[in-house]
Amino acid sequence: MSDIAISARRLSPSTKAALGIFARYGTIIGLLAMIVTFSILSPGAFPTVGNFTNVLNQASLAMIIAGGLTLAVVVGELDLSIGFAASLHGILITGLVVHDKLPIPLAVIIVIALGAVIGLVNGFIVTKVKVNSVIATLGVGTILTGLAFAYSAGVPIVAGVPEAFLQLSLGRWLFGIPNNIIVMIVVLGGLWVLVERTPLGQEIQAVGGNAVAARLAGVNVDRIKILGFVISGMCAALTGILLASRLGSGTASAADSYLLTAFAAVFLGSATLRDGEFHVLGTLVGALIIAFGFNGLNIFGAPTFSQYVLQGAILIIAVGMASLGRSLAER
Amino acid sequence: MSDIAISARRLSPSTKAALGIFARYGTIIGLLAMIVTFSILSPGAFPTVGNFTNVLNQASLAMIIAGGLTLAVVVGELDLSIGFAASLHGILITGLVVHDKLPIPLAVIIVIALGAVIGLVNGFIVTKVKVNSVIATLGVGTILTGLAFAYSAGVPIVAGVPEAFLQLSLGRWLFGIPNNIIVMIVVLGGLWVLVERTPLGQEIQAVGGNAVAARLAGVNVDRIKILGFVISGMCAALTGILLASRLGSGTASAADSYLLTAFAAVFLGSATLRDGEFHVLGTLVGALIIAFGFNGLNIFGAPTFSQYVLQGAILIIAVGMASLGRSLAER
Amino acid sequence: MTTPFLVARDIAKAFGGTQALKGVSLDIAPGEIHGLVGANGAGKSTFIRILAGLNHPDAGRIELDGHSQEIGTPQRATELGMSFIHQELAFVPGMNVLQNIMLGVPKKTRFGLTDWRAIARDVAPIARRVGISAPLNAGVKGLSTAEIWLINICRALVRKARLIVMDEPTASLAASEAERLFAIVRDLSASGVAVLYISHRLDEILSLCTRVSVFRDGRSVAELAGDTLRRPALVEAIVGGAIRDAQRTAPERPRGGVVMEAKKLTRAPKVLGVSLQLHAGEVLGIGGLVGAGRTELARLLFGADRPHSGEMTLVGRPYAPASPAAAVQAGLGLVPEERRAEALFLSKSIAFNLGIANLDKVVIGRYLPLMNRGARTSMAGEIMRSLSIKARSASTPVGSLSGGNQQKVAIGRWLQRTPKVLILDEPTRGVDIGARAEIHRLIRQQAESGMAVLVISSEPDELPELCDRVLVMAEGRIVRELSGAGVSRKAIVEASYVEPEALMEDHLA
Amino acid sequence: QDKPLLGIVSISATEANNVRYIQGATKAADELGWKTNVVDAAGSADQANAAIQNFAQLKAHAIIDMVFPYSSIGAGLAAAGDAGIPVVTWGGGLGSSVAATNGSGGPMAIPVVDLMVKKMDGKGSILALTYRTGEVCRNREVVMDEIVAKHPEITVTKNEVRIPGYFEDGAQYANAWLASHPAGKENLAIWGCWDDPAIGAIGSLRAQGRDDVLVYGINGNAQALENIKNGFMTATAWQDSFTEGYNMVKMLKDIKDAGGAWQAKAAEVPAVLVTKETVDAFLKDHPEAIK
Ligand SMILES: Nc1ncnc2c1ncn2[C@@H]1O[C@H](COP(=O)(O)OP(=O)(O)OP(=O)(O)O)[C@@H](O)[C@H]1O
Ligand SMILES: Nc1ncnc2c1ncn2[C@@H]1O[C@H](COP(=O)(O)OP(=O)(O)OP(=O)(O)O)[C@@H](O)[C@H]1O
Ligand SMILES: [Mg+2]
Ligand SMILES: [Mg+2]
Repeated sequence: MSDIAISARRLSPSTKAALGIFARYGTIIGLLAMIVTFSILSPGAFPTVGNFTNVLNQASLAMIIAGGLTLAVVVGELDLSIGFAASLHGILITGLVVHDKLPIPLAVIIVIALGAVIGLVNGFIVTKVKVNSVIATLGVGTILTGLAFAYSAGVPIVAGVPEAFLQLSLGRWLFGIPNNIIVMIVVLGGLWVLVERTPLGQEIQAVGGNAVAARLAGVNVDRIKILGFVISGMCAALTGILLASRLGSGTASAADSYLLTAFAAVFLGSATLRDGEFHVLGTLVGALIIAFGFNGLNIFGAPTFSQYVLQGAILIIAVGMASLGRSLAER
Repeated sequence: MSDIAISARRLSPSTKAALGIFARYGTIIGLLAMIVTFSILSPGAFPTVGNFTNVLNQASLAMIIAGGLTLAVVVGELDLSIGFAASLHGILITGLVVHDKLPIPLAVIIVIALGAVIGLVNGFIVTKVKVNSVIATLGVGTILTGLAFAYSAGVPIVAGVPEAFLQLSLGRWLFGIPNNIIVMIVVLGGLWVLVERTPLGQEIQAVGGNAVAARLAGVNVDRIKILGFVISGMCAALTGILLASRLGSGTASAADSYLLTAFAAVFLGSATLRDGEFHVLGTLVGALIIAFGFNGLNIFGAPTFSQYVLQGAILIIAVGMASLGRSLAER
Repeated sequence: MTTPFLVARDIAKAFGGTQALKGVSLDIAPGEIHGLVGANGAGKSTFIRILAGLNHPDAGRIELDGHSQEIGTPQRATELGMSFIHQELAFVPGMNVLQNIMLGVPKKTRFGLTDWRAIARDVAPIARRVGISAPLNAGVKGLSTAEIWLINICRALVRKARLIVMDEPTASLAASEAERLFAIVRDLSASGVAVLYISHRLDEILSLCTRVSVFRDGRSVAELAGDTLRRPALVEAIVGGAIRDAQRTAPERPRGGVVMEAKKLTRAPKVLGVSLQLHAGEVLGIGGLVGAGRTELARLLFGADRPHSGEMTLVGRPYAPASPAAAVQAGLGLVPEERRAEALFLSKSIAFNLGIANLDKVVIGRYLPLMNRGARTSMAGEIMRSLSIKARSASTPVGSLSGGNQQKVAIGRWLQRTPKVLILDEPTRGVDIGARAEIHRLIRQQAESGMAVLVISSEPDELPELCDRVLVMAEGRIVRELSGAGVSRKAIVEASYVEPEALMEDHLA
Repeated sequence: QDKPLLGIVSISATEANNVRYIQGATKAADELGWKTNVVDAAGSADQANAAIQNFAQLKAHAIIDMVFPYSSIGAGLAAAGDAGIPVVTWGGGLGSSVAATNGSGGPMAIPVVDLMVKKMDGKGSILALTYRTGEVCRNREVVMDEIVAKHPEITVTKNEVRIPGYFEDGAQYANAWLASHPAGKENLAIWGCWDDPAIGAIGSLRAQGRDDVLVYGINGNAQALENIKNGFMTATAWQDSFTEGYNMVKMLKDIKDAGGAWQAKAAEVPAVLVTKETVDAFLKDHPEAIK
């Protein structure tokens, strides 16, 4: 019996190589398999340029906020304030544009600066007051919800939103590509270059990989962590702005649900290419899986309950393939 | 100038000892300070036996689910499925009692067993398929939401809920103490004994402390992790049952919001007594801070928006006191 | 004498109730190789951490180039021209060799992007000189502890510091790697760089250093140089009295029956067809170079990894542990090589760490699965006494112990269990001479009472001192067996370098 | 692909009223030979926009937006408009390119609030559980404010509940409010801008054994009706969301037929006030209300 057990453990090199590919590209293969499946199920509606553009457009906001969150988790912290922050930013930008009649570019800059400040506050509480990041950012998020209420009395700001503001998100200023997609590509591309290709990015990765080692090696760990929060905060602000523009209104708690989506994308992504590490490219893949999953199930017209079941299954299977491949290959 | 800097860093031993007390008891001191403050602000309404009983009664459900979550985080994993699971359990128990006319004790046992099974599934996906627990439990939670839909077709189960079922949560079967409180004390007490006073609990703590070392010390790490998820799942089931009894109905997504509350309690608690470690007593303190904070602010009559702001501040301050004390004492 | 680069005066530091440093002083001149020795817990690492800006002194003064300095942060320490190789290894598992070498070091850029090519060009010669054999773009995940040490050393060199502090750099290095390091240290010294060198290996200290400071219980108790710098004086200063140097005491004893046997155990590429027999009452050593596959072999025996082929027996019965838990159940114990990562629960108490492998002993009753905390505390107390673990009480977190005392906790865990087979992977790494003798005595004592002990060590002197029989491994194979009078440092070192293929044929012939 | 597709985007496909509306809409769609597809946006306006865009991609025949105010589905309306697909709302108001609406729900609050004020004799304290982010709830709050403003001896404490979390919030706010409003001092009432927060508050009242507080909800979901039967709730206004859904889909056919000539309009179905006295008769007329 034990002999069988042992022989079953021996995988041929070619099997191992195949499993290794799964380990690296499991989530990407999952994404492609899902796209193929939906294309077969709904050949007319799913695999069209229009629909893919539509999915990317929809997913752009979640991708931007998830890209920011990636920076926070890369430095080893969680940022639970992003959804609440984005909601506040959405109200604020609408208020600044509608009530205070600020020029849109100025309003955008103010709100993104506020996002940076919120990140700074998060980072300060985590690194200097040494509060666990879950509590710190949940606390800050709760405070931001209160501020959003205070600013708007809970009532959405709707009337008088100028068309130019709506065009931020609805417009297609370049080659007919929706603005959201362009902004997303610029932001995620920028983050990727920052993390993967600059000296600062090396410090960011080091802090996340092993904060103690980074500190011993002379990296200013606190500064890097604060930076992670600031970037996360700025991306949340950008998402809030684009969401307000897309919705045409500033509504308290409109963006709260991005929190869970962003987390799902980031953690899904961590199973891509590199085992268990967070990185920008992975987050992009994770967000795509979620977006195409939602869209494909919608278009196929699965009943509501099975949409949930399938969405959940997609998450687990996408990561499970990669993880199983890895652990079998390493036996 | 540098001399001043030096002297500012050097704290006398007695200051250090005082700070050490803050480090250990910071959150508890925070809880007491908060209770005293509210008692002064609302002397007639806040510090009464009736109100304290109500707060405890109300908080019991969150405490039970948070107690279960504590076990999952003690073994080093996150369980994001608990809120969704509790919603499903609430629908299911109502269905079993109302539609299938099962005796209540049997229905309770079935549902708690299902909770254990869900925990088993979570644990299996995390330890054997090696999917990150964030994704695994989010995926399972999403699937559970779908199942709740499928079972109830989204319609709350209301009609014909027997009074005996309502009495599970509303009754006061012992010395006039609300049942919820008694169940909560039994569950949290049991968990405390398990984790702190049994050999199994030592293994549980070991796995959370350093899984590699635990494995090499002869602990069956996977089994212990699965156990953590199972306990978390069972506590979620219990919460779902009590919530359905309290509401008198089974409603999809009724318990979803417990997820965030439970996390806040668990992470708040991790700053109590032991630095950054999760433990049952800490979770209890964390849940009390949240419950009394909410109640006190309300009784004092703070407007909704400032309630959020103050709630957020309470979270951060309670942990911040402990953490700052610790880091100053250790300089 | 030239003006000192570094002067430290009356540095004191307390952690909670532990007074780690009670006032130590030390100065180092440019180009000097300054030794720092002391028993486990004497405060050496704490002093280094203060110099590195990781801890802040409660009292005392630090001068660099004659200017009083407040170091404050690790960044400041670097700016001031100091570079550190700490006792705890600093590396990021997800990064490659080059990235790890450049951790925290300013990097060349092109258009704002890291210019890895240029960096690699600069680093490659230094890496070669240090003896890093892995390609610079290889991941560090599969590397041995020794190679990671070399990375840390390389980092210190790349920084071009004026003072390099090395906290037990040779603890994880094999003889040849250590020799290379000594050459580098001498080079550095010749080029005017000061080196502060901490070690428990007095031979190294004596051959390298021109001046040696001795710490004892948080005080500087002696500074030896020139004629006074002799081994007996050093030992006396360290322990505060004379100590009998551990010697080979193993008498030729009749050994018991075979407890454990492995036949053709293979897990490619690290372990290739290893067969061995382990007898009751013997201490069997496994020698060889770092990377020979000894740790992997231990992991196979202990069920931490599974063999691809081969068989094992334990007291005559087939033995194929599916997990370490099964191995422990079957009567094995393992003290792993990397104590912090693989053996210890740093945030937990000493009692917890000792109790975790002895849970059946600290339970109130068979049918009452509650812990007997009294029993646990007294058990912990007993082990702490017998290993002289230096700590305030059994409830002290292990993470706050000095390195050597942590190692004792990792060993102590198994002593109460009296396993049939105890495997120790580098048991005295980082342990002071006094404690080392104690650990050796304990190992012998356990063997005499019938336990079978397997000791892996890279320290050439340790196995002859300790073992009845030694197997030498090279490149995954056992290349020689030495026993009785044949066990010597020279024989082990020789065998380590033998071509394994050639030897295999020898064996068959 | 052959049958015309009716896309429904719900704010919460598990909320009782939403479910009844979907049932009504599905019935009408079946009769018309259309097929339906429901997407649960789980409270997220952004999801709702995405779902509407997806339906536009699918060239749906018509789209129903449930509860998300027209002001928060800008991108969805734009996409549907480009594809020439009519969008109607339930409780989302009439505006932008919305073709029709019902279930706007503000006026439904009038009979309930009138009854509440009457039973209080125009004096005492009210705990109002509000949800301003929702258009419907906000309208109801305005109605309540206007009526209560005429009675200066009534003090109102307002608390915002969250979605999800409304049961728990309702209970906790009730707890705190009850602590400072002991029994026997004055007339007390709890008012939910819809039933569920009020039901959360009832749990709290029962746990404390307080029967001096009258509880009012709106929507008349099954659980509220059950509570009225058992005497724990005083009154609710039953919104016939099934009929609303049914009528709306029938109207969608007209909208499609009229094409460009269609004039946007509201088509409300009147609500029914249900109290302890009327609940039995009401259930006889509408047995489906409690199914
Ligand atoms: N963070 C800490 N908290 C509490 N006590 C500490 C801490 N760090 C060190 N100590 C204590 O300070 C003393 C000195 O420890 P240190 O690590 O400096 O010794 P060492 O001389 O380097 O010993 P070794 O040779 O074993 O490495 C020890 O008693 C240790 O327990
Ligand atoms: N499964 C594993 N996972 C992680 N690290 C491992 C594993 N197996 C071995 N190692 C590490 O790889 C390194 C090389 O191990 P190997 O067995 O090849 O060398 P060795 O002969 O034990 O050398 P040493 O003298 O360092 O003990 C060791 O540092 C060991 O800790
Ligand atoms: Mg040391
Ligand atoms: Mg080894």
